[in-house]
Amino acid sequence: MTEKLTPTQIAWRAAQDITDGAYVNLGIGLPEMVARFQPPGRQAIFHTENGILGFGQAPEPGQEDWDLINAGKKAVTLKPGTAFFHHADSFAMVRGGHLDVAILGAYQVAENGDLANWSTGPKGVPAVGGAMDLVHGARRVAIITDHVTKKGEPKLVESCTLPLTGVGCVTRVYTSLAVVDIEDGHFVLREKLPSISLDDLQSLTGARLHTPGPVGDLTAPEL
Amino acid sequence: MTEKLTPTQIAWRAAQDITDGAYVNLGIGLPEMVARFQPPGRQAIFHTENGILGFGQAPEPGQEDWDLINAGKKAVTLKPGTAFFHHADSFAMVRGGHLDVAILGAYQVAENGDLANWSTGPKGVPAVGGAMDLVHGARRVAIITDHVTKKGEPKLVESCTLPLTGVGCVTRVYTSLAVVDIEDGHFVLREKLPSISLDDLQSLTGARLHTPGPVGDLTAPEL
Amino acid sequence: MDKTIPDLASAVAGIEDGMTVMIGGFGGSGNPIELIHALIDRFLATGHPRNLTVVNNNAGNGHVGLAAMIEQGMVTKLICSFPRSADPVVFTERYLAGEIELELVPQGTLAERIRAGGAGIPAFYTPSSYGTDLAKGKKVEEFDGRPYVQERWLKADYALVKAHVGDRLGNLTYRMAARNFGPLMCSAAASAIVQVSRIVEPGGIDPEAVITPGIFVQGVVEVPKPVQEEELNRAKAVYPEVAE
Amino acid sequence: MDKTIPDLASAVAGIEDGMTVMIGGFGGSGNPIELIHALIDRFLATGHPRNLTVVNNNAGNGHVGLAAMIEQGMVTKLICSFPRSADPVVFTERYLAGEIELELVPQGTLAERIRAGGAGIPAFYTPSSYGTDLAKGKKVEEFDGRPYVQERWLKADYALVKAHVGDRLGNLTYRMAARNFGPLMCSAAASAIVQVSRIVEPGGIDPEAVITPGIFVQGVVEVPKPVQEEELNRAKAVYPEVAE
Repeated sequence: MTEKLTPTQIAWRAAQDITDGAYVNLGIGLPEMVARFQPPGRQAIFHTENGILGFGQAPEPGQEDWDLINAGKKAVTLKPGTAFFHHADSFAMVRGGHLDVAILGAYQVAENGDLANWSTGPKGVPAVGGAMDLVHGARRVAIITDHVTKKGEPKLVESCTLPLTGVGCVTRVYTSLAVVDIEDGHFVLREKLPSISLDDLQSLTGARLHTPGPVGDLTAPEL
Repeated sequence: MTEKLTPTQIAWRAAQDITDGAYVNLGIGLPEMVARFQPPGRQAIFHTENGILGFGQAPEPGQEDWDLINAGKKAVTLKPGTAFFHHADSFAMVRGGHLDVAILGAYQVAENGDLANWSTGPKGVPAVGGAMDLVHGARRVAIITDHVTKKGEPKLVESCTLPLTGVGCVTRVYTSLAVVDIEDGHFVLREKLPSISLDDLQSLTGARLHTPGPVGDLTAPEL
Repeated sequence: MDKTIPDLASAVAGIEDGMTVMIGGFGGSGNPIELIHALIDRFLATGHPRNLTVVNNNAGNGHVGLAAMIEQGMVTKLICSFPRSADPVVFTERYLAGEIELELVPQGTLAERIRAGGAGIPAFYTPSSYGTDLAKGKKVEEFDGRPYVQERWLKADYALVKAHVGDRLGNLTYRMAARNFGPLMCSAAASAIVQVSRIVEPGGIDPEAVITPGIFVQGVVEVPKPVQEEELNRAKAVYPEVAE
Repeated sequence: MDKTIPDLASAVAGIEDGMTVMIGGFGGSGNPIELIHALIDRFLATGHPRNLTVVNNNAGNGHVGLAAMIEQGMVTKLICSFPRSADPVVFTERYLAGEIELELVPQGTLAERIRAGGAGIPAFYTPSSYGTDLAKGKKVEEFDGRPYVQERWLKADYALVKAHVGDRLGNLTYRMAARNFGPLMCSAAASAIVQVSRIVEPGGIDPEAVITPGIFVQGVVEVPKPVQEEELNRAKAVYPEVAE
């Protein structure tokens, strides 16, 4: 079994690219963890679909106010400078291009930037939430995901076989093994774990990894 | 010269049809006067395009706050229950059908309900303001106007010759001589000054006045 | 003018079979639980209203509020963005059994369609859902070289909304993220019925702080200490406690 | 993050020749006079910016603010709904002389186009202007049997806006009807520059009372006692007092 980053470490890596003062939306689940790892001296402003900008961390257990939750329905807190607004204004922020970064999970990402992250097929109850709006609104749409599925199949693919969330929308993917940009319809490898060879990484990837420039070492602290 | 209602009396007559609690937008100029003549016991709630609902009368001279003006740029006052909002929300009220009545002036009204009230032709500087939105938003679009132009030409016509403000939008016209509804593409006479004969009124009107029902006396107090 | 309604039963009395009802709330916040339960009470007593189309962001949680409405069989169709929750068992069962219709709408599109309904905008274009299954059959138009999907306004016969403070003219404030869809739904419904924690005299709300101006509201009913759906579900509440 | 700008000259330094600038205000209220005059000062000193397209509800009044900008020849095109006022002499003369282009837009359509620009809606349909000269050449589509006109979003490089209180994150409140186009223009401009009467620390504005969330604002400059355009015009002010 290949050495790889834990989900927490992937979130940490993604957090390193968020600049001070950036407006950021974090998807439900793993992406929410990114908020914990803001580098010292940087403070992003977090947006949640349900009408809060600039909220703070989770409250202590027992201190929850259930009118003060994020899109994942988890309790959050106020910070100085928080603002409330209704859902249409919230998605004006999203769709209008006012967010600097949206970080989402993925089932599949294609080399042309297509994303599939909302449906695994016709079985069960479909649910989409705000993902289809986020992928077309934020200036950067970044994905954090394991490099392969639980069955070992590539999640970075030539073209998505699962129902799409958005077309040509992803700009960067942070995986358990690599950092990959999407440029001109190609996967461009930016960083990889030092312990994995390019060949091995390519064999776990469903489309060609381009390396027009230097490939850095992907590292993350123990977390 | 025919006896006729003064502009103030026309405004008074229009005010009699406004029910208690109605949401009303009054156009710039003569229509603004309607607010003065609300019948006892009735209180309409006035809307102005520039973002106020439920404002009060003009302040005493010298007491003006120039952040508190109506669409005619005249100073108004606060009343208990006033609300402020931005221009998009203001026209959501207008376009979304939330106003009960809009009362506007007119150059010409056609028997199909077309209104011309914003431009007398290509000369000069054109200006439209909120009229084109108001005529398609309010549940009732009423006009107050002299029955004829200063030159004595009919303002109620078969079809407008001046540039249109809206198509098929007017529901009632209060003139200096009559109250006329527009129904199924016809002028329907509801009231006329007792002193004018139907024939004389018809001769001052550019399209046929229908009288499917009784025609009441148009009366107004000395004002 | 006085838009206050004396009690919850009167507040929901006008909702008829087959109507479209928008219900505010997002996850466990902002749900007008007391209004919904009053409607369920009416249904249990009279068999009406039924065959409702409900618009809500979610599909109910646990066995209270919207989930309880679905459980009672009052809802024929649901228009929502995210019919999943911590405990979506009621909707899931009905849906998989083919007993309830689902119109799935991206969340931002849902919000904008409701706003459009209130603002007199019959249709608009959005980039959201372009190229996906949710855009199938919808008109696409290109603007400045980019494709967009045409979406239609959404209106309702009734909106049931939870606000915070209201006056008898219908002016409203909300509490934190419980605002969510409330202001939009008030504007898009022929009758917006709002439960508030406190009714004040006109002038009791700062005109600068009014979030929903009274023109969008038809009825206000006071529910001084509203329950929070999230707390009901954590307590595993079921409404009504003894179903008929 | 700190969006405060130390002085008016810095606040307007980024506006370049040929840009589209939205300017808040309605009639004599809400006009960012100090920002406009700082821009005129820059033009008088450097000859730039010029060839501006300005979006405003009106066309300026008297000889201050937007009217003074037009008088100095900085504006090539105006997009507005009502280019008349108590004293519209400056615009009127330029327009009749063919020296300034006018795009006349119904007021509600103007507001909605600006909102659409900020909200990522490239086009929408409105009943307003259907069948009139202002709809000529525009796409018409029928919905539910009624015809509507397609209108496009409106965006700008800059917005100059007058608000009331701001914090250094850009959160804003407005004062009464001076709110008018401000929140919309902030959202639709790549750079929204806002003059406020008072800058407070984050937390100094109630989160429920924020009208423009900071995400829509790029710069805030404090102008403690802003002049009111209406009062300047009643005093027959001319800017600059001695024109070069």
